[in-house]
Amino acid sequence: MTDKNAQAEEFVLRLDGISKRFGALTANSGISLGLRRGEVIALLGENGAGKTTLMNILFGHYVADEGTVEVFGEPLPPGNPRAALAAGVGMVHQHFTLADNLSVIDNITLGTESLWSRGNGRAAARARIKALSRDFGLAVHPDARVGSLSVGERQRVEILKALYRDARILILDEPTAVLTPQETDALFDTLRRAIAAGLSIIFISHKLHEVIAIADRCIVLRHGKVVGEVDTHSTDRAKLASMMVGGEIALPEAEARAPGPALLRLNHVSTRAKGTATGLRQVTLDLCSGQIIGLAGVSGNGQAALADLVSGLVRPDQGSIEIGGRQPIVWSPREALRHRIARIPEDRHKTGTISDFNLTENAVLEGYSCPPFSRRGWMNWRAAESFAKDIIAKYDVRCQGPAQRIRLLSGGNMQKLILGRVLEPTPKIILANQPVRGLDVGAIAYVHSRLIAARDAGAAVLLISEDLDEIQSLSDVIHVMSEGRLSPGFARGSMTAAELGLWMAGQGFEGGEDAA
Amino acid sequence: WAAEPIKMAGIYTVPVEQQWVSRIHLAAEAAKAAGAVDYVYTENVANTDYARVMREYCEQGMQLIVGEIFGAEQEAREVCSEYPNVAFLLGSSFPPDEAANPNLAVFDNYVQDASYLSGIIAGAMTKSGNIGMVGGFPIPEVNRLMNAFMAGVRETRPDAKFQVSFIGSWFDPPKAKETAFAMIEAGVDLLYAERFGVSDAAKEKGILAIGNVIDSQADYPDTVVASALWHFEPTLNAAIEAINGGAFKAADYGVYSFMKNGGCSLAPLGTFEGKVPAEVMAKIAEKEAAIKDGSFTVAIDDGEPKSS
Amino acid sequence: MTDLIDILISASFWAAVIRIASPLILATMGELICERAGILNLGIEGIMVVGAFTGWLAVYQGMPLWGGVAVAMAAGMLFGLLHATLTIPFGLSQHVVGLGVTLLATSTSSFAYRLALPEVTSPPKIVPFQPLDVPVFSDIPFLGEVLFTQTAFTWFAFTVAVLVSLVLFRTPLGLAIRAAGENPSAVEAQGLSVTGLRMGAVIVGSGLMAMGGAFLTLSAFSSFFFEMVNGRGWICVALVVFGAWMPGKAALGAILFAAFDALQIRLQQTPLGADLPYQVFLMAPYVLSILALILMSRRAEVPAALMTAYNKGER
Amino acid sequence: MRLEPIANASLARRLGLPLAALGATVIVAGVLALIAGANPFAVLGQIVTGAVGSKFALLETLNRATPLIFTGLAVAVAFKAKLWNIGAEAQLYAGAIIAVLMGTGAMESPIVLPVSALLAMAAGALVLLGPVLLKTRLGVDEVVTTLLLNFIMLLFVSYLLEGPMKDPMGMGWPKSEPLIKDARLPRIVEGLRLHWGFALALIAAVVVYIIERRTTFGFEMRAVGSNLGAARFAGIPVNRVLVQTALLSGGLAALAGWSEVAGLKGHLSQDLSPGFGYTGIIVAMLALLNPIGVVGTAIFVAGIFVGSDAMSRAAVVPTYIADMLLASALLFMVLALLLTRVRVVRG
Ligand SMILES: Nc1ncnc2c1ncn2[C@@H]1O[C@H](COP(=O)(O)OP(=O)(O)OP(=O)(O)O)[C@@H](O)[C@H]1O
Ligand SMILES: Nc1ncnc2c1ncn2[C@@H]1O[C@H](COP(=O)(O)OP(=O)(O)OP(=O)(O)O)[C@@H](O)[C@H]1O
Ligand SMILES: [Mg+2]
Ligand SMILES: [Mg+2]
Repeated sequence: MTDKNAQAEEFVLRLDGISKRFGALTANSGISLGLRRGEVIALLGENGAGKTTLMNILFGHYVADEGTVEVFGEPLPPGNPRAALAAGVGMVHQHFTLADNLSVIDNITLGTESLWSRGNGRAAARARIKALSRDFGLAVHPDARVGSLSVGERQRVEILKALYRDARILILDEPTAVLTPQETDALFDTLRRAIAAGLSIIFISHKLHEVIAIADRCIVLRHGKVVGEVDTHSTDRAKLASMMVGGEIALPEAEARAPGPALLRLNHVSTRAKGTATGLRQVTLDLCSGQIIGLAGVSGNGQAALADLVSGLVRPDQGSIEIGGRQPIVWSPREALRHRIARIPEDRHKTGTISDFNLTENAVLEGYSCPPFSRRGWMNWRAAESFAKDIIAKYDVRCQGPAQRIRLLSGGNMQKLILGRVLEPTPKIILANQPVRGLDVGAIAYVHSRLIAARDAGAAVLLISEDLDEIQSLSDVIHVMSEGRLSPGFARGSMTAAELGLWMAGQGFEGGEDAA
Repeated sequence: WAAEPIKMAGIYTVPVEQQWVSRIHLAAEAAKAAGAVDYVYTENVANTDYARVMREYCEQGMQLIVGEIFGAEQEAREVCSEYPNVAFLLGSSFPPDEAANPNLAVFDNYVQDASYLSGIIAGAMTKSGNIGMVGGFPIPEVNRLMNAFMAGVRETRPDAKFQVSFIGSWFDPPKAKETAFAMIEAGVDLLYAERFGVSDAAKEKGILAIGNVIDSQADYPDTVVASALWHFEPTLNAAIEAINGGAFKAADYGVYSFMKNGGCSLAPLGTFEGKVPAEVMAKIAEKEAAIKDGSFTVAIDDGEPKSS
Repeated sequence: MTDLIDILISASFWAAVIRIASPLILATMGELICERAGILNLGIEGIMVVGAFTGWLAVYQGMPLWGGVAVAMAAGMLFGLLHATLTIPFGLSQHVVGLGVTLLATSTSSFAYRLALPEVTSPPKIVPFQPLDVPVFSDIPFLGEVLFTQTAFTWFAFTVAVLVSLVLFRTPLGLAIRAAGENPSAVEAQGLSVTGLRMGAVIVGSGLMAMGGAFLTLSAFSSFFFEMVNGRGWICVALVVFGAWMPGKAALGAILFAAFDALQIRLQQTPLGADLPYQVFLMAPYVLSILALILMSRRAEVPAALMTAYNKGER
Repeated sequence: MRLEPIANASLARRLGLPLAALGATVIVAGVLALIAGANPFAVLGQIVTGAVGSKFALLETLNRATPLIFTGLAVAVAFKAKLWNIGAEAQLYAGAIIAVLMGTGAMESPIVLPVSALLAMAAGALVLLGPVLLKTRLGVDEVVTTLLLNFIMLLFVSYLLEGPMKDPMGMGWPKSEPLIKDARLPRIVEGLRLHWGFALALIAAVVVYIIERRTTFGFEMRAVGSNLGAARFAGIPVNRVLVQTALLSGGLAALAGWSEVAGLKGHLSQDLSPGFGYTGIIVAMLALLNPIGVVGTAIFVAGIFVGSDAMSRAAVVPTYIADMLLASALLFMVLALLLTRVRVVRG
């Protein structure tokens, strides 16, 4: 850490010897760091390294067991978000803190006026928000209902919340975990403007290229301790990665293979738009054995609809699904499972797992109704538990054991359990929807290698992701989705990211240039 | 009176404000004041708990238990037979049973006589001949009085029309009041006040009301013409004497509510003295005499009265 | 049929509707505030009883009528505080605490009443709010009778409804309360205290419920009876849902329910009343409420965090 | 302040706090007794004697617990699946009606008991089925529909008892004919009111426990309750599960009414249940929805009530003290139980 007395004055924020324990576990121990004016610091670390906890302490959600926080030289009273806000600290939480049923403007102005005042009108607020959106490139409609916004737009609202309160220090906890490349670029553009406007930023991400792109300094946490600090200009992804996990990681490489027969076929399928989510428009697609099909696209262009369709949540309105050459009569999640379709859902917290169930129960969530887990309506918990134990061992899920409630696992470990759950029954078809969102590099490499292994074993894989790198490094064939339409398939390496970007923007589709 | 006051307990399924129970309670308080009994009570007892409460009092060494077992006949009678040395004086729809429960005497509010007389006044006082009656539930204790009242009305107003409503609750005066209002709108000019709240409506709209079981004229001087009162004292005193005389046995004490035994009466006209036509009062006096000497008996009809 | 028409066009009918609706509106607004902040308050039935009792007792002891209303409100807020403390900082089950508070409030009222008036006669009366007839307006043919035969308390009830909707939807405070019921962590992240907001809402809401109860003893009637609230509180819980958590709609719901009630009372007088059992009429308001609920059941916006306790620093 | 889960609470904490809750209740009782002019130091003894002091008292407590176990189970099952069944009261009466229909001469043989029990469950299930279908098909909030159905059912019963089901020998009082001997649940101890309905309740609790823990249906039920979205995604037939849950819940509540009629009263009257349906919610939540726990909490609730009610007579104070103490005990106890699991920390 740099010598304090010397540069004290140029620090806008200083954390000094922060420690935080949750029962037995030490989430932060003796963390000290300083943030200079106009600087961007990246916080790196594996899932559960303690990043979010540290930021929650800084913002006053948690009270540190030891250590102090100083903002602009003034010590912050602990456990008081109001004081943090007043001192000019704005935080964009990892899990958004927005009220879906309220409008954008309501979410932003919430708590900014004295509760006992009449409130000085929405007109003023609306104008102010419009101005901020313009200056920082955060396009969002002030009167839209937050529940109807895309993830990217919600993120903008979160940032607007901070800017609206003239935050001088901006904390972003995994802001890009849920963003498309385009949205990420837009975000970075915003951040650069913010820096220009004199803000300082702490930025948390698992995506190392982003970190390198935006940050001046990287501070790496492991098991709640600072294990290293580097100047971004003098490092690279590999170095950072090994610093985080404390060892080398082999990133999996998938080389092309000849595809087998089509296992699942979509014939001119269209589905109704659900609320704000676009439906499918005349989608025709073959999922072939031994092939990974990557689906790129800006979020909200029908990927969700396609995922829901394949996982059995929605039926085609027009067109048909064919599995093994036959059309299923009914189409439901259970039916999809019966046809050995493995489904890795987009949101592991909401749809992938049941937070209050233990690992065993979550492990058999899909298979519970058939042997060996149950016979004639009676559960066989012994079988279920040994299954869970297998997964925990085989997929190295870090946990206290099969009886632990899954909410206590980090995202990475949750994801591993889900992976085990769906891959163990050796599926024919795999739907992987944002399989590595929010995971650290180690976990990512692991998930990818599993998908490749499954493919090599003859499964047909449909990989949906907003991360072009991921798509390009894994897919044998890449399709792009825009406004519910599916592009032709592009063979591995036949397209550059830029070219795909154009398709993602809606160009090249028959029916002209009606861009997204 | 015997030296030692009798240990007496009352068990009521409703709060003691409820008119029917209030008459028993007041009689007991009077006896207590007179030193005849040593009186405690429990109110608002669910019928589910009734047998248990009886037992608890018996175990406490009560000598006389007064109450109402309409909703718990069977269980209550079992308890009676388990405590043969305790005297039970209970409101019941069923006749006493010398064989099974020699220590259980029954009673009920047989105040049809007074209700009948109050009806005669009502018939005379109504102009439209359109009379409203608001009741809680159509149980015998209520129907009996309503029917006698209607019979009385027809004496002086054969063409009288009646509107009957039940509000499905003993304690919802606001609802009773609203119901009464509705009747008044529908042309009623005299109300039979079985529930609290009815007289209030009559008072507000300036029409007349006939009280029932209790005398509420004090609260509504210009509204309540007359009331058919129930006096529980004769019933209770009979029981007390029997016990003191060691002669308490299964019997129907219902008769002690009859007018000839002073179990019921027509409340004094009070504020309406002189406002009721003399010939009507004469008719009442004559009927009352007839009832008392037994030459005339008011029919007991427990069927649910209907609007006409 | 003609009877029905006659009833529906009679001014006295609508006057009755307003009368019957008033206590429901007050209590419904109270429940609505609680639920908007995320707390289901099943204490309502008991809190109404407390309001009915304390309000009446205060006036019986010589306080002015509005003094009685204030006392009722205070008593209600006291039980509101109890409910709030247990369900908000401690996050206990809102079902148990609610029913517990109802039981406690009801029995406490009865107990206190019995101690306060040991020797039993028919319950003592007070002089309740009188219909205030405004000289000129009262003589307007139809409206005159409907509106200006009402007591000041009724006018108060309707004013409260308007105020509640203004505060909830036009002020920063209202926004904060609604947010607390939608997503507490959003409120926390904006530097507001979820606990403070929710407790405030429950306490004030309970005050309104108690005033609804007081209406029964100070305006609708003039003395206190143990069971006189008679399920009205539960109706209000239903009305909040019926009104899709919107003050305006909920008030309309209350009026609708009151109309059903006033109607069944009057239909009992018609020839119909002679042949149909009276229970059918008493049932009508409940049955019709359910039907109405079904008809307007395009999933209302339930406050997202309703019935979920918030414990800061928990994942 | 905020609450922090305690990993493994000490035995002292887990026993001490509930005892403290009872202690607090006793103190409240003393204060109230004092206010009412009775001897505050006698109340504890009087409550205990009244609740468990004699064979009679103990059996009375269990007797009052019986319907609470059934309604408690009914609520526990429904709430497990986040099905807010506030209508146990109505379902209870449905069961009671069947007990009378079947028990007053429809069948003249011992098998009438099991038959009417099953029909009663069916009836209760039917009563809850409506609201649940409205919920699953049209998204109508079940809290309201089940709540309102309670009022409707009570009026319906009142109609039956004053109309078709009225006992012709009943001297006009609105109650049903008495049940025939075969249709009555025998008593466990002759002369005392406790009947085999209590045993049935215990069995029901065990059965429900087994269903929840050991069957696929139980698993589905808990999954649907904990996270609807995830359950649907995992291929669990959500609506079917909700309906099945409703049938079980309604059936259990119906047994409460059935056993009260067949075991205790021997006939149906309008005031069969002093709010057993609502108290069932308290019982269930106090037991944290655990079926076995329900037995305990039901007996606890019944004991406090019976005990304090008896105390009110022994000490000659207004009987309403019983409900006050029940409510206090309840609130103290939920708080105590919470504090056995979490500790209060600042920040
Ligand atoms: N509310 C909490 N209660 C108990 N323990 C907690 C809590 N929050 C975090 N922890 C513990 O602190 C550790 C650090 O959690 P934290 O959320 O800071 O990790 P992280 O670095 O943000 O992980 P990720 O990269 O996945 O966001 C976790 O491993 C967890 O065990
Ligand atoms: N209630 C809790 N008690 C103990 N630890 C917790 C609790 N909630 C979360 N944690 C810990 O917090 C850490 C981070 O939690 P979090 O949900 O942020 O995981 P994550 O990796 O960030 O998942 P995601 O990135 O997908 O949100 C996890 O390691 C988990 O062990
Ligand atoms: Mg984190
Ligand atoms: Mg994360």
